[in-house]
Amino acid sequence: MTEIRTISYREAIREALREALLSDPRVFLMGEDVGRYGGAFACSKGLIDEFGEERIRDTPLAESGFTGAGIGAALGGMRPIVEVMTVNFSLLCIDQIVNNAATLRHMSGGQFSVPLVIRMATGAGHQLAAQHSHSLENWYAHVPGLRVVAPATVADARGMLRKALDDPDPVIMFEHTALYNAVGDLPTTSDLTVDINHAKVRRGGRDASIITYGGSLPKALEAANKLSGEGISCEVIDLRSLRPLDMETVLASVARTHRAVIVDEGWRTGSLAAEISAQIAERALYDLDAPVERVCSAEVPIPYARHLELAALPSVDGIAAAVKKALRQ
Amino acid sequence: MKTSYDGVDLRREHLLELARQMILIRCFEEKCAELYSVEKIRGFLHLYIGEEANAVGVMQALEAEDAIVATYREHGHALARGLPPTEVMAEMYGKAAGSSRGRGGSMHICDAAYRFYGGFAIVGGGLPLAVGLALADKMLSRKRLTCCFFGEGAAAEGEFHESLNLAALWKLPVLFVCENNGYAMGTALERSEAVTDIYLHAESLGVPAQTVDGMDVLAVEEATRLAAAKVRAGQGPQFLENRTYRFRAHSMFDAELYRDKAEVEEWKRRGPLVQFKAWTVDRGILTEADFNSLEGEVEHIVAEAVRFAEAAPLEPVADLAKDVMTPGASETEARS
Amino acid sequence: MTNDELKELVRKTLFDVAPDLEGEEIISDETFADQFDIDSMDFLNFVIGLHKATGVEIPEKDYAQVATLKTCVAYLESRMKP
Amino acid sequence: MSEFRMPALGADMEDGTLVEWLRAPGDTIHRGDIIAVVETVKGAIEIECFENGILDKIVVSPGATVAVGDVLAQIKEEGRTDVVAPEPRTKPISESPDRAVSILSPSIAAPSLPIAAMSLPPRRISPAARKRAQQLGLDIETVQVGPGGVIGLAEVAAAQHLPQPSTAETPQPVKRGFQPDGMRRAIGAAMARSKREIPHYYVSSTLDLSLFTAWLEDANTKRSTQDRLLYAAPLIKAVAVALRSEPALNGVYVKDNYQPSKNVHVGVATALRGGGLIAPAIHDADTLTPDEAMARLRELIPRVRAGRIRGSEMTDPTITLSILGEGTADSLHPVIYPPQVAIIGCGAMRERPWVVDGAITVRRVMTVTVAGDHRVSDGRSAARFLNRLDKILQEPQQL
Repeated sequence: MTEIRTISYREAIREALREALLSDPRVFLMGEDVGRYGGAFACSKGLIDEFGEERIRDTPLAESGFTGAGIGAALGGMRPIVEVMTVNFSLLCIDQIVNNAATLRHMSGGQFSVPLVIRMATGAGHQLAAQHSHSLENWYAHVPGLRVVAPATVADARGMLRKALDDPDPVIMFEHTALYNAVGDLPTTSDLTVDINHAKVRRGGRDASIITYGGSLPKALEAANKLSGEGISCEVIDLRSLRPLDMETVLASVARTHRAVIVDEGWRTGSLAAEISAQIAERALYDLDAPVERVCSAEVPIPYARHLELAALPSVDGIAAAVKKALRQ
Repeated sequence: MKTSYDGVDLRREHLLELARQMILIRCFEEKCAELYSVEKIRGFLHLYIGEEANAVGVMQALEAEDAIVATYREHGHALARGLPPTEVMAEMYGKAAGSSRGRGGSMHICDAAYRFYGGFAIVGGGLPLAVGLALADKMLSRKRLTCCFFGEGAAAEGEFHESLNLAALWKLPVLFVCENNGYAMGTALERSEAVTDIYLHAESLGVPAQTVDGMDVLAVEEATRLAAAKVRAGQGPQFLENRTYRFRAHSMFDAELYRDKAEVEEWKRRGPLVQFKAWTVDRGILTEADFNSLEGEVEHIVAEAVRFAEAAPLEPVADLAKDVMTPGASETEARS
Repeated sequence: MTNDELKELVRKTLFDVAPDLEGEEIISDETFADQFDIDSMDFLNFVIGLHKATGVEIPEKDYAQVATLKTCVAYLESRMKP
Repeated sequence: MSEFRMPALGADMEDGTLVEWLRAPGDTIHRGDIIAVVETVKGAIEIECFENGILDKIVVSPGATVAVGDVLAQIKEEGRTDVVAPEPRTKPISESPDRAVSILSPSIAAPSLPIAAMSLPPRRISPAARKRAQQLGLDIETVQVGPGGVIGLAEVAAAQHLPQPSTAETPQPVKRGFQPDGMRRAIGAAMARSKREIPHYYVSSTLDLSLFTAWLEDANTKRSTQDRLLYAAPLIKAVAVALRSEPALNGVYVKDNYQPSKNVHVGVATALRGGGLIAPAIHDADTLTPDEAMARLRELIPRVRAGRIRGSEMTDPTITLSILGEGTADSLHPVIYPPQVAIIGCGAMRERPWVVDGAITVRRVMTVTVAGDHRVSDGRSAARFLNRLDKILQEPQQL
């Protein structure tokens, strides 16, 4: 019986970074305040003392500059981990990510490879107001040439980085800020690597499939628990990979429950939920007993005031209501 | 042009090679203009005619192992670096035998064998990449540099400042070559930059910089050898502002309303080939006959390149999604 | 609470449990089960309703004493605090 | 020969007035030539021709107003003799998408619908329900509309017990919401078919529930009124646990072969007010605690009475339990709900004389009857089940 230890999501990220740095000299971490400051979310605290300034590189506030440099270094044979502090600031380097990282392999006819990992914090919920509360995973999950993953559990936070670094193509890893303090169990076995290609059924169920990812997973599970008390049994699917989407797992679940509720903190229009809903309609229409429900953020710049922010974001009650709507109750 | 150029081989054989490369670029670009008018080449086409001295001069100072990052006006750089004219032309035709397998076109010529990372069509987009390539070389202690070409228009982009600062801050082996041809598409330099001396921008960001006569291939080679030596010696990045001029429009869709004909003619009189021919023939190193035979030889090369491009097959549509991701990297991608 | 108010309260509590009986006349000395289609779940909910409304705890052994309108009102009256 | 027609120049353009011909019959014309001017609500617009040929006959003269798509003139192909029959030309559809809209707009192209159908609101049938009905060989048109005016899996499942109503029956107007009479008729028909097709056998036992009722009374005294247990709750659990080791009674009979079920979903027969019985499932009843079973009942019964049943609740039961309840009758010989293969009937709890250690005493007892499908099981498996149920009910605190 392997022993279990309990650590935080943040700690799991730090362990994963440290393991990567120890195991491969080509790996280095670059980003604003990742060194002396220890990372805006304290995910790289202490790493600079162990690995030095060469491999834990604080950068100027130049997102396009250092992200482009990360891409160049990957082209040059390194395995960089670029930390863009939050997805909000990634709008300043989205040109480098889309026009260079995602495009070079195809546009060069397969001559160039960009084995780069970019980590970004994402999501709302801390009253940071509109400019610091975006959830734009779908912008990147839209782009061919990128892989996009969203670790929602401590095990995934600990285990995904290894596979992302091994991947010869650019991988963007989204860490929802609400998860950093979450605590979870990990086996004490040495190899904690997890795959980054497949969704996972976090909770089996019969009456409806709740499909979600990242920071929305805890809300989906809470809604499912609340509903089970009322005799409604929900299956909860954690996408884990946002590009490519593991639609096999989603469609198999919808085929069983005949009802789909997608929870996505992005804005409804053009959201990842919209893409999944379209694919369900295209590939599982005849399994549907009710229209696909989507629980997304209200289409407003996320407000500062707490009660407004809560009203804008997907909620446990909102998810439960959507399930009941799908059940025509 | 100057009377002497230290560090530059002024013997016949080397000067013949410089002439040959410049004539090849000139002839290749003029053929492209013709092919564009009969819709053989489509999309955007930005010609290098008038600026040949820069690519040819700089490439002389680079090693096979050095990396090159350029812009959408990169045909001359590709040819001067040694990419086969047949493949460059095939790329203009969008053929699978092209340098980028027909996927990049005129603005995205690239070839890994020559570490020619290619054309970048986003103004300033290549600069951070060049910094990254140099960062990798420094971290892996490899003795080589990255040469980054861009126009003066890029100086207005944030990425210009971010990249030069990073290169200087981390003392990275980057050679920045700014081909200042006076116009960012339709905007003259004095209408877009408060400080029109681009080399001063570089100095303010901590990158040693100087201007070079971009119409004089020998001056370009001389300045590049000096700068490259400093970079290889680990003194960090260097910056060359090559002052030059493009004789043709920004691209094929441009009515050139922003400059008058007289100015163009005036620069043509001081064109790179005109000056180089006069300088070499006056000193009796090369002869009129040399230039004529070179032109004949180049005509044949360009004609062959066109035949190759015409005959080359297109990439099958079935391969459309090939190389979006690395094959086998993710089963889901393969399955869905 | 007067006798009439209590009678009305019992009627309302019964109709809460079985909304489709709304408006039916209740014969005061016949058991609810006999007059209407009330099963054990309905009766339990009826007892819970009365407890909530009056605070009177009705143990299972007293169910028989609250099975008709008349006896139910009497039972509640005797146990409600003034 | 081809026709030059009045083009539609705007999504909302119905017709146009020909103002002037710019070319005369006999003129040769080329693709892109301007050959006429038309007055529209938006003003005079020059009309381009998309054909090469010779302008033959002018059909519409200046001043005439004609509808979009009408022929204005004939164009002869250069050098082609008339003998070639003009191929049927569809209306010239200009590139603008809004033009396509006006062609399809109901005012012009609406096919005539039978008046009767026009009055009925469209029947909203979920794709899954349509597919399930097809699989079951059910005519979806006969399925009753569920709550919210939608026919879903639940409605198909409910109809699954129906014999197909003969076409002679006049199609009743579709009523919104839950129709108890429709449900009653449906269940009556299903029971008749079940009785005909399934060879029922019956085995009963009278069980001493004194320990069980004592335990329940004690348990209820410890609970507040809201949390009080009805005896049905622990009884459902006991029946489910007893069924675990009796696969021949717990499963479904589909297309002539029996599939035992590894879980025990107990359909609880619930009386609908005003008559009719429906038995939606309590899933995995054997895994529930008495309190959980009670919570399921408390949630299920009012919802079922309001007609809000879920598809899985109708399709999933692997056995049905029918409890007569207080002051009713001693025993019950129920009819099996297809596709199940057994049903348990419980009579009312009674006080009866009972022999214990050779002496007569009074015990609270209940007669439990198993109705089984002889194609799948026989009296011995029913008897085994009843004995196991008896043993479980003698140790109620284990539930």
